Amino acid sequence: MRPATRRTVAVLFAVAAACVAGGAEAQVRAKADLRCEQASEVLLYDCTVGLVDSRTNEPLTGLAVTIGADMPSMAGAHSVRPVVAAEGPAKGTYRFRLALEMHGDWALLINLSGATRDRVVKVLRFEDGRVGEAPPPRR
Amino acid sequence: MDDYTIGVLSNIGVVSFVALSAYLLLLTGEISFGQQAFFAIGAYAAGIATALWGWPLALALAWGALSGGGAAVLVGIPTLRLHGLYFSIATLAFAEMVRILFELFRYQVEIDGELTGPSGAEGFRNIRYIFDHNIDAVQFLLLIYALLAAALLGFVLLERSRTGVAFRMIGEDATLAGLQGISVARHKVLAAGIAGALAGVGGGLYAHLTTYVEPRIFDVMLGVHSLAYGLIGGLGTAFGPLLGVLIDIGLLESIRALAGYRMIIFGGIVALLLIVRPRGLLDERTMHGIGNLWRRTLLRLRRPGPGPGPGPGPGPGP
Amino acid sequence: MFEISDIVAAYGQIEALKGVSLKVESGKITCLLGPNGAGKTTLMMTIAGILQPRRGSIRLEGTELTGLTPARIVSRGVALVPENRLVFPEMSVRENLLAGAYQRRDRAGIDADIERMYARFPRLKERREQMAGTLSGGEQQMLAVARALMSRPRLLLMDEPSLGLAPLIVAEIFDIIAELNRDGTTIFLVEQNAHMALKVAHQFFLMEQGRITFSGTPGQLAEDEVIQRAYLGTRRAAG
Amino acid sequence: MDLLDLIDAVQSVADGVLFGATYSLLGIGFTLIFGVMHKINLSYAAASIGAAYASLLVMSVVQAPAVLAFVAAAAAGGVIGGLVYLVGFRFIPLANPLATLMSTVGLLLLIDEIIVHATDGVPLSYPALFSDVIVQVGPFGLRGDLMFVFALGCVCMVLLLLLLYRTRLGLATRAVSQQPTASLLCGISTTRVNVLTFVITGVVGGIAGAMTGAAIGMLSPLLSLPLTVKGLIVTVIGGLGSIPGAIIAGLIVGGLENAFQFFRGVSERDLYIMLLLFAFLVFRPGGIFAKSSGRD
Repeated sequence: MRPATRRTVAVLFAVAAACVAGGAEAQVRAKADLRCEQASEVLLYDCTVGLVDSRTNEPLTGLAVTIGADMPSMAGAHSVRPVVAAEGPAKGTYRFRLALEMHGDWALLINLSGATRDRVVKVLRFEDGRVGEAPPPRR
Repeated sequence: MDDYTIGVLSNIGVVSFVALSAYLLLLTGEISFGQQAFFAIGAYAAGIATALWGWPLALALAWGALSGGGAAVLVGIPTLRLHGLYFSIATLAFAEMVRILFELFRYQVEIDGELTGPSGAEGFRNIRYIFDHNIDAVQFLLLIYALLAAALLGFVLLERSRTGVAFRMIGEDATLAGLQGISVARHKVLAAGIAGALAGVGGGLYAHLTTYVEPRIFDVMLGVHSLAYGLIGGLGTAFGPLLGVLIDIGLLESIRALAGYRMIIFGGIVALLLIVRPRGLLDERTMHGIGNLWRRTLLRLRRPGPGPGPGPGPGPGP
Repeated sequence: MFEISDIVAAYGQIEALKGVSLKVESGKITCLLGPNGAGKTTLMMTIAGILQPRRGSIRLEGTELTGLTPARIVSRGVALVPENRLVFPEMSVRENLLAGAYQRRDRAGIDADIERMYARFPRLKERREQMAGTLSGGEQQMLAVARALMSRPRLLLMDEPSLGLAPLIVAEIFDIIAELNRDGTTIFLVEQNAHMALKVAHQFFLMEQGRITFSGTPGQLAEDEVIQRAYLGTRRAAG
Repeated sequence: MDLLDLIDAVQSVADGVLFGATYSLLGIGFTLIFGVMHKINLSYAAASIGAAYASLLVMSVVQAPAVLAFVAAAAAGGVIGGLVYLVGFRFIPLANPLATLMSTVGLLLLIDEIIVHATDGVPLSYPALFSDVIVQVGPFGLRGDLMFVFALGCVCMVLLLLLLYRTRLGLATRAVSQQPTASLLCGISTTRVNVLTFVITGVVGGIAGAMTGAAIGMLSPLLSLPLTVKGLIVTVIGGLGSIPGAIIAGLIVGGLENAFQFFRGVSERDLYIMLLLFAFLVFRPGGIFAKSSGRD
């Protein structure tokens, strides 16, 4: 077996073991408070996300935060290349700029890594000049 | 690999399962617009298993496959008598029913002080298995591709088996296959079941990959795309649908210049490619050609005789 | 004069017609005999322009017909009564006749011709508002003939007009064929029922496996021993 | 259920039946193309919405009364219909059932995406006619805009039936749908009939698209998928290839949709519609007017 293959197999075993083992300790969960508003251009949005520990409400600082965006009604399509958020002035806040491809409902995947690994999903409706909670879809 | 590449590759892997699922039914001659339903069922079932019941992932994925396959068999039986267009529309109707049912489906349990579980149209968040068990993105990617490789291996074995031949015969002409002594009904339900299970595994992986699913993800668009993958990539081999996914998500999605125009190009490709290659890029004839070339090459390698070997035969047509 | 020379037609790899040549004289009834699968229907479909030949030529009074669309061929004066009649089942008898006259624009002439058809086929007149699908086999055959005549063909092609019909009806159909011919229509028909054909046709061709293997008059046909055995066989011996 | 509820229910169903005229038109479009070519054109509803969008474009350039939107939508629908035939059918091997089905799916995506790009996915408002009129019939109020939509739908259907049963083109269309080979032998050009069928159904679809826009008050690319599904339902329930079936089924689906919505809420509405479709496919695939041997 070549080393690469061996490594792959090893990782697979690790994953499989983890899968079977189950019940690891509960980790810190993040709670996010996301606000976006339209920037200077159409389809460009400036957002701020405030992250806190969901149990203690302590701000989560010093994390690497990236944000991906996806349109739920078109899974896999229209996904925007993830952007990296910069830590803002207030504790536990991160700021980033989103360039979307179209108006509508977007699921923002807020990925945290560093001391806490987590992902928070927020679905927002982006319209021209307005960003709000996405109402439940209706046809 | 950066996060984006890993994400795209993971997406390709997961979507390949639905594409394979639709492809299997295409082999038996039926066009299903509803494989996304079993993808959805697998996603919800596996997600519930880990997030709410605390099952290990392997078991949850198996449960997702079982749910998808079981549901597919249950729908397969009443739709067995339907052919062609009628079957396609019935699968569409079923998939839409499933999607709406998930919009109505609420099943939440308090876990770690938070309500977790499917919540109707708002979706099902916090399928946190990969975070709780510290599985990073690359590891999960490997898991996806390991399972995909297993599925492909299964396809290769299937296509060589009696069952696989029976599937293709039914696809060519069900009546004739029936006259040859093949139990058409049983094989069709079997194909539907395997296809459902494949989509179910894909769904389970998807739910744990994104950690979040909602009914809208599983609308007709997904089904239509998974069908298109087989048709673009080719119906000659199980690698056909994979090629289709690769072209769509890999090529069109990743080329920045095409951003946003991907669906236009994809739609155009689907419409235009079918004029030239109605059975896709890797169709049966091409695969036959590749197979011949491969065998000839093997033969030449195995008998490296002195002097010039047999002249190069005519290559496979494009 | 209607002339077919060296027609080759194929379905994929299989050649159904392997170089067919024959001549149909104007004003006569010519009959093409042959076993199932000989390529008779293929020949008819090729003449009508539904199938395109690989090579060869089909000429009516010196005008080339190959390569023309079926519509053009109809307007050049060739009409085919297809095998199994193929009437429009959900259309009335009258509408079927109107469809037959699709290439014509003379409203008055069409109406007059419809009346003429009703006169010739009184059964059709009785059922003119009835859906063609509800007619009996014989009535459908008459409708198919009348529909073809609506285009005022110089050459009428008929593919197995007696197929699946009761003997009495078959006799009636052949009476009509003779009558049409007396009125000046050239007729080229494919038939399995050699006995009936012998009574009306002036010229015979025999086709086997995509080739013409015999041509001659009814007298020559009746004397040819091989043909006798194959097509007239026991019945003639018995009668 | 007391009387007021009953009145509300009847009112709601009546509104649904009026709007159902849109579904009827779409169903006719699907069914006509199926009748002539034995193919389903899945891009049909998307093209219809596309035509309605095109009419908005025309209206934004020309200052004209709102009625013109319908004319423009009809014209645009005809053009798009012709294009759909050219791209999705003309050169595709028709013997392969997969190919045309998928090519129309490709066109569905294409049209949808063009709309999304042209409008950034923002719903646009559509001019409604007679929206301020309400005719009181006893306890019921009939909305002017819906009645207009219904009346327009009926006019279209009557014109279409006249076209099919009273003209030379209609004769040719029916001939091709019943017996393609015999049609050729009669000198009918099937290609020409096919093209014209696409153009005519396109015109009908354009009007249906405009009607949808007028009844809802806005247009969105998100409409095309549900409308495709509704069109298919109407076509199947009415019986593939049956025009009277499509008309009746359209009105029934429109009425039922509102009835389900009234009694079970908006989120469950489509579930029952789909269940109905599924049940029809399994137990009565020939549609409501099927003969005893309605299966293909």
